[in-house]
Amino acid sequence: MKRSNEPIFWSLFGAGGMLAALIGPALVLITGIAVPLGILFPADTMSYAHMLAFAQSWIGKILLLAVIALFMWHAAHRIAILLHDFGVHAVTVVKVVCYGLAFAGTVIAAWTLLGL
Amino acid sequence: MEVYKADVAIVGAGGGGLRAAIAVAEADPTLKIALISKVYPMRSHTVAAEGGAAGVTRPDDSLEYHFNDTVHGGDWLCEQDVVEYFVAHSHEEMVQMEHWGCPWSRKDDGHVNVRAFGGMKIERTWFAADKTGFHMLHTLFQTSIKYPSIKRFDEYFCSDLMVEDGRCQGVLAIQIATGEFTLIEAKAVIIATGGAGRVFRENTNGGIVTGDGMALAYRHGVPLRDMEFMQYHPTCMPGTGLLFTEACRGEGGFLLNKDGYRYLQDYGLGPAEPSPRNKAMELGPRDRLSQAFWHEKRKGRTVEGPHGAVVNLDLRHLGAAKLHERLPLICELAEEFLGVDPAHTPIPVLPAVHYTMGGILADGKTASSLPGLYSVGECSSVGIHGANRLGSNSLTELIVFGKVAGVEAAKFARSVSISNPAAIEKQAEAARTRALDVVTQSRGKERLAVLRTEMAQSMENGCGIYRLESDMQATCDKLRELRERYRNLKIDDHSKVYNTEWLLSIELGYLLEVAEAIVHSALNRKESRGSHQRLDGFEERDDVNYLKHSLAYYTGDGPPRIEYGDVKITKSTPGTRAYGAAGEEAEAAEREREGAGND
Amino acid sequence: MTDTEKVIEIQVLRYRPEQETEPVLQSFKVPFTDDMSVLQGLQYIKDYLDGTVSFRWSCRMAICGSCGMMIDGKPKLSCKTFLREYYPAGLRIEALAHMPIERDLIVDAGDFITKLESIKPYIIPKEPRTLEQGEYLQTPQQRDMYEQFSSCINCMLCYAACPQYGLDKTFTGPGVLALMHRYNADSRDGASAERMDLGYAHEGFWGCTAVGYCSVVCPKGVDPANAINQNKMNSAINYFTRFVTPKGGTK
Amino acid sequence: MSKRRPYVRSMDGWWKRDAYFVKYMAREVTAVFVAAYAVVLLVGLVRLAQGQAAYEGWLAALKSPLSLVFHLVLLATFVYHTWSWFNIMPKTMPIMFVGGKRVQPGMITGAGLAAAVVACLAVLLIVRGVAS
Repeated sequence: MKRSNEPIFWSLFGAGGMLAALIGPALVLITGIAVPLGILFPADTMSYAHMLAFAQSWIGKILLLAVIALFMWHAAHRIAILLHDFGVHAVTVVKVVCYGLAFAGTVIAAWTLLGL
Repeated sequence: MEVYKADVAIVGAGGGGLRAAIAVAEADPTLKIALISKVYPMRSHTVAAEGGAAGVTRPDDSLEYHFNDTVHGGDWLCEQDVVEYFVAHSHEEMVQMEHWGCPWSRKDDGHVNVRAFGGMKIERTWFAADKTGFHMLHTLFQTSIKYPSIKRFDEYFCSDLMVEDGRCQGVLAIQIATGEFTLIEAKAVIIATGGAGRVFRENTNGGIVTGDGMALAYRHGVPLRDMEFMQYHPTCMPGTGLLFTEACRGEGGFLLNKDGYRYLQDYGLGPAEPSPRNKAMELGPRDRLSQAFWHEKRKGRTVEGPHGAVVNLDLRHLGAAKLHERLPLICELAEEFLGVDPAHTPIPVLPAVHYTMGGILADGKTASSLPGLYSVGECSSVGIHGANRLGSNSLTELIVFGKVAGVEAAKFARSVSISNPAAIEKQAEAARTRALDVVTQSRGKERLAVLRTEMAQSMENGCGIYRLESDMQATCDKLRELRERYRNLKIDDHSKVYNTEWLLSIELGYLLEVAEAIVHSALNRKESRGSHQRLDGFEERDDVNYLKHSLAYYTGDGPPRIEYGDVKITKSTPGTRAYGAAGEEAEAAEREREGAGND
Repeated sequence: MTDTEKVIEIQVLRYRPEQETEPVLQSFKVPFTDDMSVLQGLQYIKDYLDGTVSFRWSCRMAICGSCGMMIDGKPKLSCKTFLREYYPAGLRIEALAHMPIERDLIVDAGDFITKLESIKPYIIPKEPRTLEQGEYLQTPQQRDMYEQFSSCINCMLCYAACPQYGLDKTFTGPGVLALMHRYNADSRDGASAERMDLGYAHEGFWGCTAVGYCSVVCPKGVDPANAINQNKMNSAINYFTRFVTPKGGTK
Repeated sequence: MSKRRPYVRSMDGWWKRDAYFVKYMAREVTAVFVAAYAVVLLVGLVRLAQGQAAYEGWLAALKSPLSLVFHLVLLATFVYHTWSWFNIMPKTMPIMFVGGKRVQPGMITGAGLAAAVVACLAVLLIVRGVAS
């Protein structure tokens, strides 16, 4: 039988899923709700200066890339399965599109972070 | 008609059939094996066996003990040379099952554990929780997949044996999915179709246990031996008859009457002690326990339940942890079917028909009186159970004699060739017409289920735990009437694909004939022995006239002809069957006697 | 029939290939008592109402695995599902989902059997042993590693619960993969590398999307989803380390 | 001639047939929201690289009512993701023994959920600590 290359995508999926499960709710709460509303956190928490400094630090680069890329790979894998579950049987096309987008997102994020 | 040429055909793919198939495959990989079963192998009724399989294991046990337990338990109606072979080969076959992956329960040191069982002097019952038959069957089935020479015919229903030139040369089978016939030519045929418990109303057996192989051999002149000995298992579910394994008592369960009293002590099985003692009380043999129930009921000391009288199987003192480790299936059955949690409430139980001690006459090497025909398992009477089988001997029988049957059939198959294929095909055509006639000739108005129900009720009336001549005669008459009415069946289903009604009709034909063999054998045995107990002046064992095997011969439309055959005695002369304290005294006395003899 | 006897409506999905082009529902009124199983209801129908209704059954005690069917849309063993649970609304019985219907409540089990045969479901010993050497030693804990997975009765309820099998018949499916794991996890066995050839393929563990319903419907407490998904981790580790480990894993 | 004609039923709309399947599909659909959030962050990152004005435009957009409602939905789906992720987790782990006793599935799920709560609180506190 042909060995599946699924482990590559499954590992990225798993890592992204775990990261999202552990800290996803907190991130959404901070960036999408609390900070925009100006509650719970200082008003300048996500100010340009703060975020630029964060994105220029190595730890910041790693964290941002991890969250953006792994979330994308996680989602890409599940969405590919979801399409299969809904009866889209063009397996190769679906995979190329889903994983292609995740790959593109990863490259853009990495490129952007390196440029900062 | 499709023809398949095999060397060995095996009818039935339960424990016995699978073990035989593996034995043929290992004996000679060039032999083509046809393994025919009316159900997928893992559905076979071996699957429902719960408690365990006996094999002498502990250092304080011996082959002699196992031999004595078996022969005494069988009320001396055993072929003692065959029992000797059986006990000597049990352990190695159990080890073989272990090597094949059977998940036997273990001790902490990694060795296989053994448990106590009724009528056994020393703990020697190997077990896989309380799903021993299930695990043995699946282990055998999955192991059989390893052998390319085994060709399975799953969901093929055997409708006849091909007998040509005085020997069995194949079988005719219906492919259930298509309703088409396949002739399987074979140089040797092994029947491994299981018992006939479904002739009775309340029984522990699966719907497929309809005596098929017995009836097939019987119709071709092979006698059915000792058919009057039907085992009632003492602890079954009211209403359905489902089994609560003897291991419940092996693990220390009590049987209580309506006053909470361990009534077995009143029937020569005492004294009542708080923990189980081998061959006493709840660990007495099944015939005695079922008989004690009958007496308790007559004395009005049973509990009245929605399905009649019951007693209580009390497992509460074993504790939830042990129950779930050792008896998970029992807990599941009690909870799901009765809404009873055995850790907190006793389980209501009653005796129900469990096992057919008799069967197709077979010698110690499983050969029948028809050359080329072998039998193994519950359908067979190789002679180890006598008048009452001990719990955990039957699973072992499957693998010990399954192997023997395979080896012997392989040997026979190599020594002969198919003698007259044209004649066999002609015979198959005729058998095909007969099988089809069951449906096409069914222009009457008798309903299959009605006949089946009347038969089962009549068998319960005539061949229960205790028997009377008048009742047995009534059952004989009823069966004659039912065989007449069987000709006027009304079959709704005239299709080919999975026509289960057609197969049920053929099965009813098998059941009626086997039932006749049972009741006529019972009527003719004018004594009480093991599971055959009479209340009409024949209450005692009669070794002068009836230390004999009964042999029922098919006579066509008439009732069977009953003859008798000798019992092989090698080293145990008939004595008193005693259990509990009385049993220990008798054993001590015997030891003394033997000691005196040696001086 | 007494006045107190209750009657329940059972709808059976009928399909007789010699008469019908597609399945149709047929309704029966069945008198029942509270301890009657759905199987007993069907037996009543076959015995007294319509002898042509076909279904598989045998042991009546949830161990032979014959009588799986969809009962009100859920895969269940009819012998241990009780009519009282559906009273007074009535119930609908269909053949197990995801498998072709041969006739009435009987499905084609051939694919399941072929798959079972394909995984080498037998011990291939790590160290062969003769009968004279006695049994292999196996501690209760070693037994616990696989015992649960050996409890599969092949009833195929998990296949009827698995949409991935329904969508793609090349997927080996829950029950058989659980049995593969059963042998791989047995301390006596030494052939997991051979079996994993299939396990590592898309047809093996990777066809599963962790729906998990297989484990919910299993009447015997087997956890096929666990057997499969814990192997995904093993497969992934093997995938990445196969070139660096001395043996290189399997192909 | 065989009269067999096995009937194959359609899988159309299978996910509507059982509440369990609906739940499964809900779990899988969370991925769409995870993707959406990743895109929001990626856009923010790109805007950050484009300079202060661009970035502040992105921040302002986050304050729009539409964005707030959208993030509330995101929060709900992320919480559901967390819950379902640890619910299926016992299936993905080998059988484990602690002190000779089998670790029960409920314990694995419970530990996972507890870890998620701790991790979320830690993130909140660290961000707050660093920001002030």
